[in-house]
Amino acid sequence: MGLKRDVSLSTGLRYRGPAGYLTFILHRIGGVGMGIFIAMHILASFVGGRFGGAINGIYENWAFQIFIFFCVLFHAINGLRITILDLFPKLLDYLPEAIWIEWAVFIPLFGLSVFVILKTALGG
Amino acid sequence: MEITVKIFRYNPEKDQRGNYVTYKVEADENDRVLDVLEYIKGKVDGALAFRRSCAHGVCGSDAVRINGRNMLACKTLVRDVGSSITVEPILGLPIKKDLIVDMEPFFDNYKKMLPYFINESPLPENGRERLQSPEERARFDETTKCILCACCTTSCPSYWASGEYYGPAAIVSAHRFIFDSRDEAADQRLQILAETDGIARCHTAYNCTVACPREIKVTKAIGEVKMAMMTGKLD
Amino acid sequence: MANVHQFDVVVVGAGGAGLMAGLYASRNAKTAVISKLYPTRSHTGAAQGGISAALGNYEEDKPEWHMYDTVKGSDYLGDQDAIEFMTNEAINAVLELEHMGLPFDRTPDGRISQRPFGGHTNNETGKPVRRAAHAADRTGHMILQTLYQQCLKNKVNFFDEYQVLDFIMINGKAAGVVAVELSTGELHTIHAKSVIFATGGHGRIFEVTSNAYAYTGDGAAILLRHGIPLEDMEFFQFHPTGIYKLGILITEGVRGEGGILINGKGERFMPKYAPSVKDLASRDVVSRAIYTEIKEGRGVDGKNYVYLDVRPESVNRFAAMDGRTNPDGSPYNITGEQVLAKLPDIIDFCRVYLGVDPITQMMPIQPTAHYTMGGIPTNKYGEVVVDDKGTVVPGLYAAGECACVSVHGANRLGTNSLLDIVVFGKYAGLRAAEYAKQADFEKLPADAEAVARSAFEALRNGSGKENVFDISNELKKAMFEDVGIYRNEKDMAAALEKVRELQKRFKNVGVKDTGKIFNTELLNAWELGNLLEIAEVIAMSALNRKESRGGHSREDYPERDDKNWLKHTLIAKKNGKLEINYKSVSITKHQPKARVY
Amino acid sequence: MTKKSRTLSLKQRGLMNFEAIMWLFTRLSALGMYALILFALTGALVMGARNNMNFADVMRWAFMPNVSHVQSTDLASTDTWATPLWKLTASALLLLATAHGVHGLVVVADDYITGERGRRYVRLLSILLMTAMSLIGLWLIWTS
Ligand SMILES: Cc1cc2nc3c(=O)[nH]c(=O)nc-3n(C[C@H](O)[C@H](O)[C@H](O)COP(=O)(O)OP(=O)(O)OC[C@H]3O[C@@H](n4cnc5c(N)ncnc54)[C@H](O)[C@@H]3O)c2cc1C
Ligand code: HEM
Ligand code: SF4
Ligand code: F3S
Ligand code: FES
Repeated sequence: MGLKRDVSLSTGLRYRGPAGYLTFILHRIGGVGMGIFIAMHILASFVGGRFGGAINGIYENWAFQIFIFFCVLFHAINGLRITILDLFPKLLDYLPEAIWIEWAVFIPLFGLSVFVILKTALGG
Repeated sequence: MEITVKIFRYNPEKDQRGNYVTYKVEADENDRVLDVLEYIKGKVDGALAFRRSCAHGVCGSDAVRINGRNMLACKTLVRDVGSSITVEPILGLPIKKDLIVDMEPFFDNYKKMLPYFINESPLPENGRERLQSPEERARFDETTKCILCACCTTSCPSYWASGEYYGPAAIVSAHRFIFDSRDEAADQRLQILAETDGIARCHTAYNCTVACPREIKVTKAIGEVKMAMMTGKLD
Repeated sequence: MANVHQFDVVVVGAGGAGLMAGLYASRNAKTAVISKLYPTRSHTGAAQGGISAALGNYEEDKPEWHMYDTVKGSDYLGDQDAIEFMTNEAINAVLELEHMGLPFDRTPDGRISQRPFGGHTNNETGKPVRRAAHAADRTGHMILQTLYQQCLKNKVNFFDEYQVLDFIMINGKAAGVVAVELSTGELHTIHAKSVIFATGGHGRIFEVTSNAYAYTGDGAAILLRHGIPLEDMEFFQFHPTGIYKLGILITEGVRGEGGILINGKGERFMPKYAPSVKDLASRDVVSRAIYTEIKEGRGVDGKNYVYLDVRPESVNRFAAMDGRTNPDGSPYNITGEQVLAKLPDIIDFCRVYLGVDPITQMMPIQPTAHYTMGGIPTNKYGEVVVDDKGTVVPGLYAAGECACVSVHGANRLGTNSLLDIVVFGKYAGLRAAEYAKQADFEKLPADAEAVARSAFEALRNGSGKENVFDISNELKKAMFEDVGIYRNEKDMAAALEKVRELQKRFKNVGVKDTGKIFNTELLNAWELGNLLEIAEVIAMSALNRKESRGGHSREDYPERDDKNWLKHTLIAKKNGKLEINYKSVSITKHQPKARVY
Repeated sequence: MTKKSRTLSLKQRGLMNFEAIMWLFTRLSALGMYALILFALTGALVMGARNNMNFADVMRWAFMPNVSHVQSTDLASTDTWATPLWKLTASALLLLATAHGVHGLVVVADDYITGERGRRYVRLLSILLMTAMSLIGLWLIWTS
């Protein structure tokens, strides 16, 4: 008897943590997203022809570009933060600050890129 | 002042699933949340079940989620959380009744760490204490404070994702022995932590450090164990 | 009876005493340790200051001095044979803990660090001596953790979150216990040859207390119901420095590190009451001093509290006035960081519960109900002794705060309790295993669980008008006010009356939760029953003792009376009525004399 | 009191376990990829990308310095972009990324597949996936 162990994504996201959970989830989405993208891309280029072209067509789409750029940029910036803190545990005391810095770097960069992508996509 | 307390209720003998019940009670801003729970249990609904013992944050019985964050009910004052309080069981362990969760999986993980002093070398000949300098002693002071309350482990997203992960509390216990200059089994503990459900599952989410009521720098302790694994240095 | 388990030795309680007993018993016999809390949550974990032993790591010290201090601290009521045994064992006990890995603080040359504590002195100079071995201000926590860890290492069998409800006694011998598994509500019979009680104290009888919710005197009450007497129950220690209103303990270690008590007028008052050791006098003396200050209108803002000051400026100023020095002879001087390093938990408590930072502000404190000197009478091997002749109950043992050896007599010295639990826990464990080796299992009666079951049924079926919470609050208030630090005939008689009235009302208590799984309401009600029973015992014993001694101070009999009262109280329940008897005090080396600090 | 230093050998410290090695590899490969990406980026700028390519093209090249990624740009000639140096850089990046990425997927899978056997299959599958992707990727790089 009793309720089984169960932590849904939404329950987890409701937890008031210091943003570590959010970065963990986004890092994961970014990593998996990139993995799938690269696999798709390699496969498409390998098969070539109409089928390959169709797949490559998906990521010419601006929405997909924004998504994949998000994956790449976030995963890269967050990954650098993780790597640095992991290799110098003393810095772990400043992890919340590191996450703030990370967002401060990420948001303008990503915003700018989205702007560029949209401008190109909308034919500007 | 009057405060509103929303509590997760679940009676295994009646309910299929839990629900939230809201109570309005009088409380002083210097009351502990535990005092509020005691009052509700005493005067409103005796069936309300939660664990507690020491009432001042040293036994680790009453880890609960208050307003969405793991805390000890006895170490949280009403003035710190405001007049509208939500109390829920900690996440990631099966719920037995109301705020009581099954602690067995948590203690099982703890026990995997060989959480006891191991030194098979002969004792000093004069029968006195093994010597240890104040600096060597200070090296692991932080992690000796752990009261096994589970606030950290049940706040860890990696533990939410997989209950197989040994969890921060277990690693904190391992840290306490790995860096004790008198202990001789650091290698065994590091081997265990190098397993699939071991230390690599920590993604430095930091929830554990924020949740720890003993203010142990849990993430840092885990980081130090990771570095010990990488470099072999135990000082 | 579905759930019957068989062990040679069963230990009830997993605090320091229970774990030590379990550890030693399990080396020679099949042993189980039962605890209503997870072992690491036992109240031993709350102990802060230290564990005493004449290690002499900083300065000269001897077990004989330790013995004399303890005898004097006990106001000559302690049994000197047992005290001598304990203080001689102390050094090895502490070293053994170190060998088990306990992380004591260290001296610069790597040995176990020690600090001064109330009542512990160099017998030649009369000055405080550093005798309390410590691990920051969480010595008890480290003892509890270390012992639990060693038990895990030695694969001791644990029954965690099982609450013992009854003791099984057959033909005058111990035969086991009955316990309820909290997570299922099932009753279990644990059939054993030896039973060791180590259930801790009963401070929850008082309103302001440093004790845990779990301190409800279960062990003592269960044995009382089986006709086993309780010893010296009138002696309850009030610790001088509890956090105002909450009762959370501020360790004596604060004064050991140089903290001083200040009254509402800003004066240091302890030199008036204990000219030689001042703030480090023994606990009963300091508690009474604070109480007197408050009564004479020198509390802070006319309220019932005073200040404890550990701000470095004050500490250094008063240390200079007292001529206090470091071990190397240089003047004593501390900084804010050192205070923080030595007393981190205390500082944390003050910040969390009071919003006060002890490094820059003074802490408001008041005496708090702290320690049970009395309890289940035992000899120095933990065997339960029922009369003055030394008759033991075969197979029954007790150790720790629930037992009365008696090494603490009328007043316990700080740090002697942690020593008590490791020394007597160990011997109780050894003896119990030894006894089990040569004894046979008694045959269990047909329904061993009957008493426990009917106690639960009675509570479940009570008429339901009375409320557990209210009765328990009324009890605590009455006991704290009328059987507290200062006592007199009239107040205590009123309290006894009140307790009996509450006992009657308790019969009609209502338990609404009818479930089995974690029915904490039912268990709390059962525990209240124990508290009520113990409260009556305390009030009766206290009314009966017409003198002042140690923790028992009567306004109507302010003097110690060695002629009539140098004896232990034994109080037992016969046919539902309490009966008082006496037991003589063992006096070997130190004849009673006036007790001045 | 003298302090004695304690150091554990490679085997003793658990570093020979798969998980520990991969933990370290994940960080080192992350740093490695950063270095290669920065190298490719500087290379592109040196080779005059500022005038002839837009932001997206530069990014594409930086993350995978393969000549096929710049063929659709306004570059006059792609000869300097197709030297063995870039092919080697691209190959290194590809190998690091697939190893890093596939192991990342294993880490994610381990959260949900906790049985002994299930985990063995995941690892087997991941090795196959990794080799296949690496081989195809290499083939693409060296034939374009
Ligand atoms: C705040 C504080 C500070 C202190 N500081 C010091 C100090 O500095 N130095 C010193 O020497 N002493 C100190 N003491 C006193 C000392 O800590 C205690 O007296 C001692 O730890 C008691 O140990 P114990 O093993 O007898 O009981 P506990 O550790 O309390 O253990 C009792 C055990 O019994 C179990 N139990 C109880 N009832 C039942 C039941 N019905 N069924 C099953 N199990 C049951 C509980 O679960 C628990 O495991 C302090 C006490 C307090 C409260
Ligand atoms: C600059 C490039 C990159 C950096 C700095 C980087 C960094 C990291 C780091 C540090 C981790 C470990 C995270 C942790 O254990 O907490 C990680 C995990 C991961 N990476 Fe990368 N990475 C990069 C590129 C890639 C690429 C190209 C892919 C895909 C092919 C990828 C896929 C993954 C995946 C799937 C994970 C596992 C995520 C998880 O455990 O939740 N990464 N990365
Ligand atoms: S590390 Fe902190 S949060 Fe975790 S169990 Fe120990 S005391 Fe609790
Ligand atoms: S929250 Fe979890 S992921 Fe690591 S830093 Fe703490 S253990
Ligand atoms: S009741 Fe002990 S930690 Fe809260």
